[in-house]
Amino acid sequence: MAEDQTLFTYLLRLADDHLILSQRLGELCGYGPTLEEDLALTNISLDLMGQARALYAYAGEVEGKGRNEDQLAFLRYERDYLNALITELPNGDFAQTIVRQFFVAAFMVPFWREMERSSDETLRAIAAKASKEVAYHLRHTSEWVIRLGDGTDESHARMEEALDALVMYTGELFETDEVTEAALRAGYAVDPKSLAHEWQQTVDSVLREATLTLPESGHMQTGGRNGLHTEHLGHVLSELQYMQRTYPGLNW
Amino acid sequence: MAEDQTLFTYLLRLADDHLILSQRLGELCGYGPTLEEDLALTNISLDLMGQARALYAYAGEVEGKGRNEDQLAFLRYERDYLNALITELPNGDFAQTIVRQFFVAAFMVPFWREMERSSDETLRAIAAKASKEVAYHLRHTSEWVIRLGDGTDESHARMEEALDALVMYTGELFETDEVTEAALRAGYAVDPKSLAHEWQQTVDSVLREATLTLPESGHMQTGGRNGLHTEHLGHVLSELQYMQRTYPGLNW
Amino acid sequence: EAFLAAFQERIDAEQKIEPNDPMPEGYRKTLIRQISQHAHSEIIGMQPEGNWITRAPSLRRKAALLAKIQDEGGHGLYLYSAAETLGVSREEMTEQLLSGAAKYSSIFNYPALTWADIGAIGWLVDGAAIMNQIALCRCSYGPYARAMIRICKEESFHQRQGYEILITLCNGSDEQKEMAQDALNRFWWPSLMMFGPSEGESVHSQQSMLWKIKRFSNDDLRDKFINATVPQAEFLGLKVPDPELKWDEKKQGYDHGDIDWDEFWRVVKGDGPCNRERMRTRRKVEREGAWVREAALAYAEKRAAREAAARVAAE
Amino acid sequence: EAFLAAFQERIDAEQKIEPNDPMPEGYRKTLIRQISQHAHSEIIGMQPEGNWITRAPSLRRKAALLAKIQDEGGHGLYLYSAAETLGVSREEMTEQLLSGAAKYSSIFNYPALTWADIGAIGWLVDGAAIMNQIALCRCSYGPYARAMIRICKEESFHQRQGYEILITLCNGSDEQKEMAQDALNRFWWPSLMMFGPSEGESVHSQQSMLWKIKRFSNDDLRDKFINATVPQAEFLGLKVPDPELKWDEKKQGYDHGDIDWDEFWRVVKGDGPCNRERMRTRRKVEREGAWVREAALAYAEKRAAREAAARVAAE
Repeated sequence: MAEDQTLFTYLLRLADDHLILSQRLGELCGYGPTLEEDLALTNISLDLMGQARALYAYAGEVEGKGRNEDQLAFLRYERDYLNALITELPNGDFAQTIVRQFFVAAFMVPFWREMERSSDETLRAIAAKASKEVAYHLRHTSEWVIRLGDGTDESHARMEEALDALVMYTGELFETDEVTEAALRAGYAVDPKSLAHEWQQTVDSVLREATLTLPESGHMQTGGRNGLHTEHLGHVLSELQYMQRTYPGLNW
Repeated sequence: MAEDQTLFTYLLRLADDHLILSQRLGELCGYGPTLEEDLALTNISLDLMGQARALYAYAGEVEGKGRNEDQLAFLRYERDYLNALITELPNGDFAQTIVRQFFVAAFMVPFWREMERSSDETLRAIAAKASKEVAYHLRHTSEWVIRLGDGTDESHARMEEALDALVMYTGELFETDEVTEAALRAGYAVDPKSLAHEWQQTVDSVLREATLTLPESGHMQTGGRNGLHTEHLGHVLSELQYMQRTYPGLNW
Repeated sequence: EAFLAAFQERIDAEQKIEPNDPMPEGYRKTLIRQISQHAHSEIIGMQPEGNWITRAPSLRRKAALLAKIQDEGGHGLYLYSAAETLGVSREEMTEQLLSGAAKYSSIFNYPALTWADIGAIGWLVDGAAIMNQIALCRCSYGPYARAMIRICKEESFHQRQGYEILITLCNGSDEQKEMAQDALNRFWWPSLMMFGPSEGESVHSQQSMLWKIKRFSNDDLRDKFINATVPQAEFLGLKVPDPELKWDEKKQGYDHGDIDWDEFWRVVKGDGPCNRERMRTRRKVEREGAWVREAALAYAEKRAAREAAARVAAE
Repeated sequence: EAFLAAFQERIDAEQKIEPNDPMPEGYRKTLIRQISQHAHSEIIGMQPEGNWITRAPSLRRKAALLAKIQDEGGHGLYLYSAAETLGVSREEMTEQLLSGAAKYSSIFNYPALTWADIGAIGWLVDGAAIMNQIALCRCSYGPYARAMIRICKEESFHQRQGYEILITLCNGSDEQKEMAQDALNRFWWPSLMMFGPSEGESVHSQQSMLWKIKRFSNDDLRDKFINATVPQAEFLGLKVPDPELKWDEKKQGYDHGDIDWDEFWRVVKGDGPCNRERMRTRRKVEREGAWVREAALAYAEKRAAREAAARVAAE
């Protein structure tokens, strides 16, 4: 794989993670369990969207074929989206929404912190902004994990169910393959495996305070990085792409 | 409006009714409350799809621009779909699915029967087939209306809620406008107003047996015949059109 | 009576009334009704626009729409807080909304059917709201007036954004122009209705004027809106769907056709295209969020108890 | 012992065993397990294909897909009925499915990601199923054998339909061909796994053979499937994703590469891509349908009571 192609794929994976998770949170806008939380989730959705846009814009530049953020975000086939599976899972109940976001934020905090030392200037700049944002995402979702875990019997049970349903999608975040490895050799990437320990510590300590425990993970699901998704993604895309597909080539 | 254009619009409205309602029922395939009912609803969905296809094919012929059933069914904009609003409403719980289908079938039974006397041969042929099918739809849904209305307290309450939510979408079925009137003058159409009495009798007698009553209807919602829909239709279309929009101009 | 006269004197002197000031019960009630209705409108108003978040046609527009809806939620929050200063709780207000006892702006009972509607809602609906709100920035009740100042700033931003969506459409393809015209056709009259019917000699309205809760009549505000908006429509190259609309040189303003007040009252009374849907959605959200709110409360109580116990142990 | 010998004699004479015939407990249990597992597979198998109903790319394909899934539900019904003749109720079988005690074919734990997957499921999954089912048409248990005859007919129709979807794609655009190849890549190995691992000297399997519940070994059926399918792939111009696949002139059949039985066991044990999703969906359907089933039961009871009362009154 040529170096540019590696960087392009690396950026696209990261951009897709942010876009798809932002889209999922966007579905909830107006439907939060409290007005305050509605605003908070929308805030996170907006942060993720901002990160996605910066990453797509840069990916388009690297690719050098003149594709802009919208062409990259909206005009690919389902099998060409490279997001981690956890980002495309349905919102479920509020416990699932929170656990999904908590798992991702606990990964993104060290990820963006390490990315601030990337050899790539643009990635460093994106990381500097994202680091601050994602620190808030982690804080906010941790508080909810604790509240719900140590709240009522019902909220505790729902959190257990959410952890149980989602833990098998966390392994993928730490995977490497030839793209990541080439990116690491080039010096601009973060080694996800090196973040596993911190992720585990973050998760364990928050769950402990929440009187919850992380279920045995067993086999981890994977595939997103190669475009092998769950059956959910296609439905997400049918809405996401609706306007761009229906009215090709227009400005909005 | 030229005569052909009137017939085209008349057919399109009818075809869209059938397509959209079939699509809604299709969402339930595999998710029925019992296996037998799953098959029955899929059956109805299939009947409606068959009717839609015959109507689109004929509409394409009448239009004379070479559009086939798929181009008519998949490749129009949201504001160009002409189905009655009741056909696009979400499935809701099983009570709502049944009431929606019951209301429509109670209309379609006399509609197709009268259409068997249309001056238009193709419409007569479509009507002959549809009449038999829709008689089953009405019988089947009537039985459920009775069972659920006269079942448990919960099912009775759910039926009341469904009737209350849906009755305001029934008036549209009986509306006429310049298209219907021109079609009536041309001799191939059925006057929906002339079916209102029979519809009311059918509904009243089934509801009576179900220990239910039709709520006061008050203001009736309208708009579908002119492409003014509920917010639901756009989401239905984003799935319906997904493949045709994503891969334009291919055979499948 | 002396109290009422003194109160009126303060109002006439353009002094702001603050939460702890004495105030007539009617003044308090009028404000609670108006502010909570305004807050509810912000909350219900999130639904038609929310309908387009997942389908927004570009990332930039999607982000702007998310931010806009978030602002509306924020406005709801300020306004609920402003109402709370008058001695009503958010729970009570929510209960009134869900039971149908409290109203919200009828415009949100119209559906957002196409992307152009998102433009039209920003341009016309927020535009009409601003006309009302600018006047309210000088409302006699301090917390409301201050909330309005902040809200107005954001609303004008939204209005410009909505107008900009339509500019883009009107500079676009034929389908896009048609989509824009269609949105204007559907939202024009309901936007005019947002100002409410002519008040005539309504006692209610006169009292509001006297108390400086309201500073302009519905008709005056509507005329101001029309005068500001028609040239914007012309700039877009769109046709306002009112054949009787024409410029009156003498009054330096537009005359307009009759508004269908039957439609207005029908929608107010619950028979608009989306009234039931909006309330059903809101009730569903409340119902599904109940366990979360209970859990948060239970946790807060546990925590407070633990802290109290820790304090006792430390003593 | 005499009974067992007599039973075996009947089997060996190719007589069909019918519901009221005496049969060994092991025979009954094996059949119940196998038939109910088969029925569950039909029911769970509706899910991956159901995922494409709303998005099928043409009306003709949408109708065919609806009809196909409906057939699968119908097969589920016959099979549950066949199992019921052995003295197990549908409720018990459903309970076993939902609790995870009963299995279903692991192939349905793979997702249907593209439209080509609908073709591949018809061609490969139904194709593999038919290999098994044709053999079962001669199963010693009458009701099962007869259900299989009917099912086989419909399944071959489905298989041809699936293949025809792929013919269309392979005659289509580059994207369509790629989509077809991708589907074959993903469904090839899981389809081979559908026949189960080599039985070796499995006692269980030998007993089934002896009882003529099973008539061919897993490996034999798999080889038959491969021999039938590889030329079809070649006709489509698709490449079977097995670099070790080659024609063996001597045995007049294909040799194939090693099957990843670790993956097979992992998916059987619950860690496939969709196991949890499938069960969650099924449980949700059961839960949400509960009130309907209760109402139907309550109504049937009321009606029976009324009729009984009417009879009494008439006497």
